[in-house]
Amino acid sequence: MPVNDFSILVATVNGTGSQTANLVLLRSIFRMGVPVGPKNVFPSNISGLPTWFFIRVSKDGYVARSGQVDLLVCLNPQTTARDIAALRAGAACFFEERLRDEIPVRDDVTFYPVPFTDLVAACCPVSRLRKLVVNMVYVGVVGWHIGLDRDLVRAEVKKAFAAKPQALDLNLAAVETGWAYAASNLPQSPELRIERLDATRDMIIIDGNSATALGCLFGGCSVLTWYPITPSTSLGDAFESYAERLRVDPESGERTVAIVQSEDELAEAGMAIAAGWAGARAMTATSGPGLSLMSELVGFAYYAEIPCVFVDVQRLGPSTGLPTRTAQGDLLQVVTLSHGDTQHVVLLPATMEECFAFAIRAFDLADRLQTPIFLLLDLDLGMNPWMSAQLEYPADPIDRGKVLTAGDLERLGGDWYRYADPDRDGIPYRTIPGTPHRAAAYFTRGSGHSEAALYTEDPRAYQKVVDRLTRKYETARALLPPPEIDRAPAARILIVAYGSSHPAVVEARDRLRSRNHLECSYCRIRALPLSDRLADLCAAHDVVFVVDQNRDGQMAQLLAIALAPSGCAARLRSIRQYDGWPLTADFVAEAIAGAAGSTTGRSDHLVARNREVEVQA
Amino acid sequence: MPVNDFSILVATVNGTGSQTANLVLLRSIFRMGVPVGPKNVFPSNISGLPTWFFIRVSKDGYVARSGQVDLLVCLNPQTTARDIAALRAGAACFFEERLRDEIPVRDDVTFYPVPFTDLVAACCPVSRLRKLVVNMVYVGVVGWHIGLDRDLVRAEVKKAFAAKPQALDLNLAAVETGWAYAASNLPQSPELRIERLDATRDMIIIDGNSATALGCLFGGCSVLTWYPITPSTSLGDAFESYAERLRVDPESGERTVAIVQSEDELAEAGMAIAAGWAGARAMTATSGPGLSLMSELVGFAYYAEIPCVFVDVQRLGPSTGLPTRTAQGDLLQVVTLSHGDTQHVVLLPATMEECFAFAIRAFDLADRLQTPIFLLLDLDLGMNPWMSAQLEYPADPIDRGKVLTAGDLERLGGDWYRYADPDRDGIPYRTIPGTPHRAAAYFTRGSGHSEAALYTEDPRAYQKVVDRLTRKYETARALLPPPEIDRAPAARILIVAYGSSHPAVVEARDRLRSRNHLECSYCRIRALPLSDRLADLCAAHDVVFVVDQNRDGQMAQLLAIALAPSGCAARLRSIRQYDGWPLTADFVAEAIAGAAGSTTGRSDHLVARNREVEVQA
Amino acid sequence: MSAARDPTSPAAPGANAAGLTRADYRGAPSTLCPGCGHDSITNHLQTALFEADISPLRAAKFSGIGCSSKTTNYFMNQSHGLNAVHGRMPAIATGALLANHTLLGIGISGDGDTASIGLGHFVHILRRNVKLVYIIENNGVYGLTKGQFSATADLGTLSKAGERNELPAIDCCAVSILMGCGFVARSFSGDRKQLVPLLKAAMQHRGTAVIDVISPCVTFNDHAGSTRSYDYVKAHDEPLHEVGFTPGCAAHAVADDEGESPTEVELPDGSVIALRKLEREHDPRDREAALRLLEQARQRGELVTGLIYIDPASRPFHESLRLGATPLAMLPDEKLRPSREALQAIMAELA
Amino acid sequence: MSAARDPTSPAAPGANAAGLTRADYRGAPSTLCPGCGHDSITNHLQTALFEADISPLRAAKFSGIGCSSKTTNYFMNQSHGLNAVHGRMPAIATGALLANHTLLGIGISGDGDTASIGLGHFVHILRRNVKLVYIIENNGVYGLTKGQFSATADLGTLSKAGERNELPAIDCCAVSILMGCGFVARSFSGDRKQLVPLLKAAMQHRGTAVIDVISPCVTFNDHAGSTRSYDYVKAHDEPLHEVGFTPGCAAHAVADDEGESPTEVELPDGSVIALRKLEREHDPRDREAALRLLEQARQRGELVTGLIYIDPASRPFHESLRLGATPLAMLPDEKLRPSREALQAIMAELA
Ligand SMILES: Cc1ncc(C[n+]2csc(CCOP(=O)(O)OP(=O)(O)O)c2C)c(N)n1
Ligand SMILES: Cc1ncc(C[n+]2csc(CCOP(=O)(O)OP(=O)(O)O)c2C)c(N)n1
Ligand code: SF4
Ligand code: SF4
Ligand SMILES: [Mg+2]
Ligand SMILES: [Mg+2]
Repeated sequence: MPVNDFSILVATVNGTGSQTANLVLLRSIFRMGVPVGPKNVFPSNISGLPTWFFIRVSKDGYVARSGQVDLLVCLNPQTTARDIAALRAGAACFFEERLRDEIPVRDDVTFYPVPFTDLVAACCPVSRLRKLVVNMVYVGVVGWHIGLDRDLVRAEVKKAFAAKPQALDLNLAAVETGWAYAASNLPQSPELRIERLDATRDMIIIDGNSATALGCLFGGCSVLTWYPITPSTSLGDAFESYAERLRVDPESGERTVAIVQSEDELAEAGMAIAAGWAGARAMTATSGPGLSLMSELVGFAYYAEIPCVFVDVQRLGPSTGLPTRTAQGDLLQVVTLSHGDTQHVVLLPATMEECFAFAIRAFDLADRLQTPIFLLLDLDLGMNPWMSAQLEYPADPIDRGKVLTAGDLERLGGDWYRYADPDRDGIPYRTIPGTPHRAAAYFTRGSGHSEAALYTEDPRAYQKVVDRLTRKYETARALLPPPEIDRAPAARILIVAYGSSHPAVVEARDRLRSRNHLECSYCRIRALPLSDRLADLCAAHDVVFVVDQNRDGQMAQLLAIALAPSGCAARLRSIRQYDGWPLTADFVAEAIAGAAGSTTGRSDHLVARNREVEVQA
Repeated sequence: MPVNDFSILVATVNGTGSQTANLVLLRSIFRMGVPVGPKNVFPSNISGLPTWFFIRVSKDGYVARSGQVDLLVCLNPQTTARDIAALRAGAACFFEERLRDEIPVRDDVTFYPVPFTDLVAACCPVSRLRKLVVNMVYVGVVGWHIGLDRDLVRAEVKKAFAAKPQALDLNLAAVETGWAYAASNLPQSPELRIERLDATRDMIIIDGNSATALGCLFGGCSVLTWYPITPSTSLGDAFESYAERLRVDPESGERTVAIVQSEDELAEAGMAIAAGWAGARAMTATSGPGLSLMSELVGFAYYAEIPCVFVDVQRLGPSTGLPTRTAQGDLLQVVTLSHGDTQHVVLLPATMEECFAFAIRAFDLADRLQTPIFLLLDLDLGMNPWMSAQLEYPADPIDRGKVLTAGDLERLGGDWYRYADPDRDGIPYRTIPGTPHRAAAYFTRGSGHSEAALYTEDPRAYQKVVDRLTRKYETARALLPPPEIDRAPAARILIVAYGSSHPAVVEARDRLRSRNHLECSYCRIRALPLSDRLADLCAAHDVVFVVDQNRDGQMAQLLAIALAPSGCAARLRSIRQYDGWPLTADFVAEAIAGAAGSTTGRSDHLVARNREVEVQA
Repeated sequence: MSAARDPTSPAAPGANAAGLTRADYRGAPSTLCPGCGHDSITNHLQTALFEADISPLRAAKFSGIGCSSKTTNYFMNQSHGLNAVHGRMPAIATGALLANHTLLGIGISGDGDTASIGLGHFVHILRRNVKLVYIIENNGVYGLTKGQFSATADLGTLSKAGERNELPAIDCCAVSILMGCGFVARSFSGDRKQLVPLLKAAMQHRGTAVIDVISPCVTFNDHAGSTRSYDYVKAHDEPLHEVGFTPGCAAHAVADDEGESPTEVELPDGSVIALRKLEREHDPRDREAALRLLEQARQRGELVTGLIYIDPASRPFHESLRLGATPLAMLPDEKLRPSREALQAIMAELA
Repeated sequence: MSAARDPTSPAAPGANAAGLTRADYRGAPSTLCPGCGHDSITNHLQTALFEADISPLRAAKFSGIGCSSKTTNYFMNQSHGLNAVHGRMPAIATGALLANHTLLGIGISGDGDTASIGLGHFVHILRRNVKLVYIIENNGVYGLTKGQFSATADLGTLSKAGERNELPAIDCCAVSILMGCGFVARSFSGDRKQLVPLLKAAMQHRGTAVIDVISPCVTFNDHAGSTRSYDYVKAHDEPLHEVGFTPGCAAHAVADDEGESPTEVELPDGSVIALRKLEREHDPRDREAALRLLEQARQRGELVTGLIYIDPASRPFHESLRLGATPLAMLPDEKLRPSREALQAIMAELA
């Protein structure tokens, strides 16, 4: 019974403003108390290429991409054939009546021709605007068809156009026109129906870039440097607009945050790092290509021990790749970013709440550990809207870490070493430039330095500092969000995943349990360096499936390193999806069921299927 | 009996021109048929800081740094105390007579005061030059003391000043002055003596940067782009001066090679890659910081499949670190350099012959595999002089790989796809710009592309290309220099090492055999991706010691990944030296003897000692 | 790979001296926004290439990342194209043209690509004087990332959302002159009459030829308050002269019956650029005057277009490097690998 | 960390208004070559800082990599110093001064650091007009990597090994003016009389103040045939004027009894730069004239030194960003974290 359990796809051309309409549709369903899992798949140009908006409706709260389409709004002639071919048998398809001849025949699909062009002409006198307004027509058509509450839809249109009141009436009229047309000419769906539930109470809809930007602002970020790059640009945009609201003195107009669009990513990283050095809570946001450009400076910040937060919203592919598709391909790069021996702390949020909370935590960790902290999102997490519990105000106060004030220095009689380890936790003390004490200053350099922050080429003095950095990395391990572990009783299989793979894994576990009678434990990694608890956990299972959204099984490789001493690295199996589309539960469940099905009981006989292969260098 | 078996240290201040004198001393011993292992340890400024030149004399041909000094030429007041303290009991020390009061007393060292200042004043009338010329005085003194052949020394001075005849007489006179003074005032050494051997016949002395530069030129390199950076600068210098000789038409003055000092490493990489794209045999040389800056462009070359050779002469540390100290710290960085999924081919030469031969091979591999090839040297290999067999002229002709000419295209009827895999080896065909055929052109991009080299956002078309890249990497594995494996009969221990660690491991194995009665097999890795043979080899031993000149055991980490499926990753033990000084056999032998001594027979009880610890992420 | 017409087959009607028709200079269909200035430039470039009888097989196209940089895919698809990463076009072009200096290099970049992330490479290609037609498609914004100000946006110009640009603009023409560039022009995507001859002249220049083409972004920078909108540019465009270009030495491009005779600049290959003065006196051979012209235009808020500076004698990079006539990429193996004897001689010295 | 004298203790003999002696402005001992021009600059800088009564605790030093960049360690060791990576000094300084715009920022870079790898950042800090004294220690070579030509090496100058530089020089002063910099000077490491007042004036400037100091490299670029040798620079130095600097509004620095009265430029804080003309007429407030001056000097092979261009009214970056009086680095937690209510309001909107 697909009531409250189906998927809608709106297929359009980008640059036609369909996003607002899709969000109205999405939020209307959500406001009816029914869980939604939207995915926006869009092209890398400004207008004229195919774009797809999926809305998964799931009474059970599954929000991963479903891979199945039950209701298609077919408005892109370029992809019509493909879009229709991919429909589930029994699906419904709405299309522009005039293009009837171009619609491929499928007996198992119900086709609903709609005279979109005529309808929009009727309600929108300005022809230039019709391209935009037509989208609200399909909102009305679909809304009626699936049984949305008309008032809720109206309210969402009003909300969407709150800032553009001149456009409101036009769009409201378009919804009404579609609704009226459908009501008189089309049936309501017998099965693709939304019925009120109470599964979204107190929830919000937000995208990961906005949640992260909010986290940064509530984390006390005072300097953001950035350079535009998809998919991190919207993080900068969200930061900027929230900052305008949260960080401007309404009287003086003075800002408590500096936002700088830099000339490139090298400057971006340099500025943020130096701002951290000078005592700001500083951050930058980028994607893969930018991260590569920052490598040298990140190594500097690591070695000079400067707090700074780096957000990487990952996109697909090496090089420019597919900037508007998702991936988890920067993991290996990030964890040892820069030449020489470097080890970085990485946070891996998987939900909107974690985007927000980990962003806050990133600033505290940066100050506490005096090192770059990487927050790894991906396009799926960052740019798609997600249903979420409300973001919670941080319980702990801001932690500025080990900073010596003038008073502290006075008490110490000026006797301190910038790069020493008085607390035996690998973390040194620092001072902020401008501290009014004659002993406050030290000299920061990326070249060899001693504990006293003096230039050195002495092998022992050099090594003392880099060995302390190893110690600091151990301290970090304990400070980080631990893996979220859900052990299934008597399970022989462990699934390890992270980041945006989470919803697909949650659903796949349920599916494996119900359909394949396979119980799987689940370990969601939330930070690097990896927790000490992983070795025991893996040892307690026969097979460990590691889910990666990259070609090379990057997390599986990191696990292979971490598990080497334990002797259970051979239990690792890598499951990888890397075509740029958000992960589906099908993919995960089939890979595991396939591999587990072929097992004879001995874990080393598990053979990788499909896109999963053995772990290798 | 230390005849032909001891170590000399010349301790001076840099910027005083002692390098020429040291080379004369070195080459004179070498010309007497006695093996030498020189190490130059110098500071990161232009003048005024301590510099040490070690000459290990070893009748057995051990050329690793010995860590022990038997004869000290003590000319640097800044380090006198330390240098003398570090002498072996029974050592000899030559020092400036005037500084007698500053020499610390040691009863077990024979001190020879020498009036260097007076001697040089006597033979060098121009006082400005004395700082330089005094070095030749100690050559004379030491030469006499250890029993060098005076004519050989004279000949080496002549050779050193062949290009500066005006300076020759002065320097010859200085040697004679030192020699004469020593002959009349000092004893010849009773034991630190050079006696003629026949162990260096047909050998040469060269540094790795020069050997590599020669390899590049004989490998057919036609474009070198570079940006100065220690320790790769001298590679560019050597290339330039050999090119001046080998690649200029004597009549027209026309060059068959372009050498460009770029504005930075980004341009350096961009130019070299594009030159490779356009059909040149192109390369660039840099060190860690430059490599970091090249990350983005390297990913482009990987994904767009452009041949190009990258030489990385590694130096110590993250960030600027210690630019004049050695390390193997860029390994992890290089193998997946750039964001997204990338996998690179890396060559790891360990000898001068390999520097030369691998450089040649790098160009063939780049063209054959159409991908960046990394040649990893380090400062020890690159900048120190090494004794070597003569470099051999390449046996195979140049391989330009899969290039379609206009004739080929005609035959194919213009029907080809740039990124397809007709030969099923993962390697596509390419054409060179300017090929006179209407079907030659294709469009190269770092964004998503199909086999036909067309822009694509299609998940399958995208994935087809990146999956082929994985296949290509497998092909590469088979084309690369295999590991050099020396299995000791019945050995339970395997040592794995690479690059400049080689001589120390060779010596350590002999020492372990003779002193500790420990037989060790040895596997020297010469390329990445790792050979398939490693799993079996490791499985055939109880413990695998991996020697890394970096803090994080980077090769051990790569082995942990490669061995994961085999289940023997737990046998890995990491031995790491990372203070910037060339590796000694002592360090390796002690680490292994210590760990092996504490073993109870079960490999997992081997406890890491000293600077070696368990492999971890 | 492409199934395009064989240029060696008998000339089609309307063919040029290379035996090609205008259609042979086309590329893939554009994916830019309808009305984008960049598409007009592509169009004029096709015209110029056709009229200049360029053989696509002897040309190569270079670009960075941006809407502008995409356009190398939209013309002359019988030429190799190298669409690299953001900001590195000058380095990429330099490298490829080192390997083969006989190719006609056409580089296309955006104002973000050239004046922000790529500024260092832009300046250094000018110093080197690599023979390349360097077209900046200048819209004052980052089009592809949705309209942020670029470094060539004028001080005080307004974004679509109404924000004011607080930073001064980089004038790529002034920078070019300062860096020793020997061919510096500014034009407007909408001015076919001016741009086509400038492009043809640039192809004949022996070093780097910079053409900074103002090219409105209809989606993000074509509103009131922007100094890069079509309306604003049309209102403030001050053409210096009518430009004519005659390849070889045949005839004058600007008809003679228009009175005052034009300034003529002869290029080393005998081509002639004829400049018929419009409003003001400007001798493009005078570097000091060219800098002054730009400085005064800046002060007045004018957009002078035309050939701003030319030094026909400038020496291209491949000559500074003393490369021979055969491109490095085409050298036979025996020129690439020195002899066995040469190696032996070196070994003897090192023994 | 340092055991230096407490500046808050009673003033020592010879102390300045900050209660410090000249010795309090020292740093670690230099490791540069004896005679290096950079050491002279360090020395003059110490003098200027001392004479200007700068409090080291309220200053910060920035540099890249190179012999020149090392020198931030050789003065004022009671100030924090940030010696970053090659070429990124402008970005680093910008970031630190974003965090705390009340610090006196002193940036030191080499000609390689600034005009090669760092050119993009150099240009963009000028556009932003970050309040920073930006000193280029210009020796025409890469000293620390042993003497390769830098991008400011003159066309035709010879290396120590006798090779000719084939590329034109970048004139950092001309670039600065073009990019809207409001304080552009050139000087010579050997000219204490000129450099010290220029440095003091630069410290009072409200935006980026560029001083391009010709600073011979005795080890690699002090030979005949080099245009950066001490001899050459002394022979070709054409000082524009005698420079005097008076902080606040007290008295005139250039004595009045020398005849013709000097050009005076008043800074917003009331300080006065007095310029007594030497050979030629030059008004440093005229941007067009300043560019012309440099272009003419280039043509004549002269090295004009002095204050080339000044715009005292220029607006610093932190004002463009509308930062308040309290540096961002010093904001209390309650200013950094918005309230619980603010978050609730946002949540309500997203519900
Ligand atoms: C290293 C890197 N940083 C950022 C980006 C994102 N990006 C793509 S295009 C572009 C700006 C393009 O602006 P411009 O060069 O002016 O071209 P236009 O689109 O305006 O024609 C940016 C920042 C990228 N692709 N690579
Ligand atoms: C990324 C990077 N590339 C190259 C180097 C090597 N390097 C050190 S200093 C220097 C040039 C310094 O020249 P300049 O800035 O003129 O300073 P000078 O030594 O002449 O004062 C170079 C290229 C480096 N440290 N980092
Ligand atoms: S966004 Fe602007 S620059 Fe890009 S294609 Fe559209 S109009 Fe052109
Ligand atoms: S090498 Fe040149 S720049 Fe460097 S310290 Fe020596 S003289 Fe100065
Ligand atoms: Mg643009
Ligand atoms: Mg310099």
